[in-house]
Amino acid sequence: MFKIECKVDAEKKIKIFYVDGELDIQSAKTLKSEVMDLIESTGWTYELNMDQVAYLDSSGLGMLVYLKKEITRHNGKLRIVKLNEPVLNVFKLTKLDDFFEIS
Amino acid sequence: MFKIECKVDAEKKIKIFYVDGELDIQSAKTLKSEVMDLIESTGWTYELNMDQVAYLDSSGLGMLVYLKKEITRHNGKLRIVKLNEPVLNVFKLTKLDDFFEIS
Amino acid sequence: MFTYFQTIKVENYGSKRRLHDRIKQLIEELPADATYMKMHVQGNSETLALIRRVIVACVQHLDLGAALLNDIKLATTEACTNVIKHAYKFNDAMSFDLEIVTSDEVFVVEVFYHDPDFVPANIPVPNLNEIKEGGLGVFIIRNIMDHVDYSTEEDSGRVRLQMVKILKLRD
Amino acid sequence: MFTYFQTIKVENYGSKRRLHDRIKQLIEELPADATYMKMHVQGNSETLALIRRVIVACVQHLDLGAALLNDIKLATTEACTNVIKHAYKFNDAMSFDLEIVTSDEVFVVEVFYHDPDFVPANIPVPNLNEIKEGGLGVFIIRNIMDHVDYSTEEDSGRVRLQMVKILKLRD
Ligand SMILES: Nc1ncnc2c1ncn2[C@@H]1O[C@H](COP(=O)(O)OP(=O)(O)O)[C@@H](O)[C@H]1O
Ligand SMILES: Nc1ncnc2c1ncn2[C@@H]1O[C@H](COP(=O)(O)OP(=O)(O)O)[C@@H](O)[C@H]1O
Repeated sequence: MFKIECKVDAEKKIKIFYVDGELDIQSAKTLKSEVMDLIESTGWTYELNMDQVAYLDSSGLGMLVYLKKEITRHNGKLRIVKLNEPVLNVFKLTKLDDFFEIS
Repeated sequence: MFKIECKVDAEKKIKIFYVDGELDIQSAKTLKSEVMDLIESTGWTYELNMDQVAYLDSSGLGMLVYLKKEITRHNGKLRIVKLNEPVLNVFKLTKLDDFFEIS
Repeated sequence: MFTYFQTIKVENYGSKRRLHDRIKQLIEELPADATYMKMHVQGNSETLALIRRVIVACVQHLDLGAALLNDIKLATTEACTNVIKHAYKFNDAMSFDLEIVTSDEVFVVEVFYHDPDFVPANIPVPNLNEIKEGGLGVFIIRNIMDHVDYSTEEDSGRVRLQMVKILKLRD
Repeated sequence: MFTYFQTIKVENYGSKRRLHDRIKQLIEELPADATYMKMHVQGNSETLALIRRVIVACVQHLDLGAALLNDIKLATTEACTNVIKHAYKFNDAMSFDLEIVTSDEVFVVEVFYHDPDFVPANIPVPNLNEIKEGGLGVFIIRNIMDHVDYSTEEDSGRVRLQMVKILKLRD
């Protein structure tokens, strides 16, 4: 069971994605296409709320790298928030905790 | 993980057992000895609160039949409350829903 | 609260014979994408919780709902409890095997164990009007599964208990 | 929040050679009460969630705690993802096998699959300073498991990936 909800704040130009489930190769594809469909032409911030994500692997990380590059190409910003400890550990292990803006 | 907690109301002569976990042959033994240790000589009510029991099988039922007989022998009453649907179904299937005082 | 999935009972299927033929066919013609799981476990009662957890994993994967989950957990635990209690008399140096085969159509659980003295036909049918502390396990299994079959290998003393739950019928 | 169980790393064990000898010995001398689990599953990405659920069942049974659970889930998923992606190129008519063996001392996961062209020595080591979208799976496996071994059978094209987590050491 993998779910994504998106809240848009048009004034502040923020889209918040609430991700719920395990991020493996299957769900990573889903998340990627959901976010890609909602990327605006310029200047928006995209926040991934990972509070309900207890599992993430290299397929999930790869998808996040791709998203960050795409969003940057559209002059946007990607923010990843509320990482759980096991998920944060995967970022640290692969030294991607510096590349991403996480909190 | 199987846990039992017991609350005693000496005035009303009631002991309430909060059972938490799955009732199979292993945990049934535990529950049986816990209750047996606390049976008073006469006139008490013993309530098993099964709110946190999502699984019960014939070993659990057999233990309850034994307890009911023992408690009756000590002029006590056994009351079983807060049965979940899957657990209640096992009582019904074996026609023991009439034998026990359940609610 | 619980969605009971339609499981095929004799009533819905003409005769017991026909239902069993259909089940046999279903098991023999398992689709290529069936999932097989085999476990080799110790014959002690701690194992029962592990087995239920594995059943939960399989059932959740098939997205079968709480009622079917409970039936399959219950039947499997009853079966394994009997192995531990009757066949192995709580000697936990003994071990047994469990096989779970699932497809979209059937959920099959098989328990393999050693009991040269076991005669399935001798399992008593309980009288539900007499309240006793035991004798309900096999009754429960037979009542909640769609197909239950004990078979014994005389030479080796190996017993196979096969339990089948039909999830949906083809054609 | 997470209790990291002491797993034995090279540092604590003198040399890599000695650690590996110890691990080999541990696996070869599995106690009689070890639990074995075998799965035969389809090579599609839906299977990964089922496999994680079975891992959860085994880990909870051993009462190992969240950190070890996550490591074993992660390494196993990475391994199976590679089978599906690289060996089978997302052809889900293919299937593979998984074996889990656990005792008080070790948690062993083995993945068996078909890939006649696979040369384990050719797996690139990633440069973590270059940010790329891939190439981290095997790195993760090697970093979180205590022992990782790829072996190939030339004739059959069968590959075995063995991953071991040590739970505690006998002396
Ligand atoms: N696996 C088995 N091996 C040997 N005997 C068995 C087995 N399963 C059931 N039996 C016999 O059938 C009887 C009924 O079993 P069951 O309905 O599970 O109730 P109980 O275990 O409470 O006696 C048992 O008492 C036993 O004699
Ligand atoms: N099971 C496998 N079969 C064939 N090739 C593999 C397998 N596992 C890994 N590889 C090779 O090793 C490389 C690195 O794998 P990995 O670290 O998992 O990263 P990624 O899968 O993102 O490429 C792969 O690109 C592939 O060439």
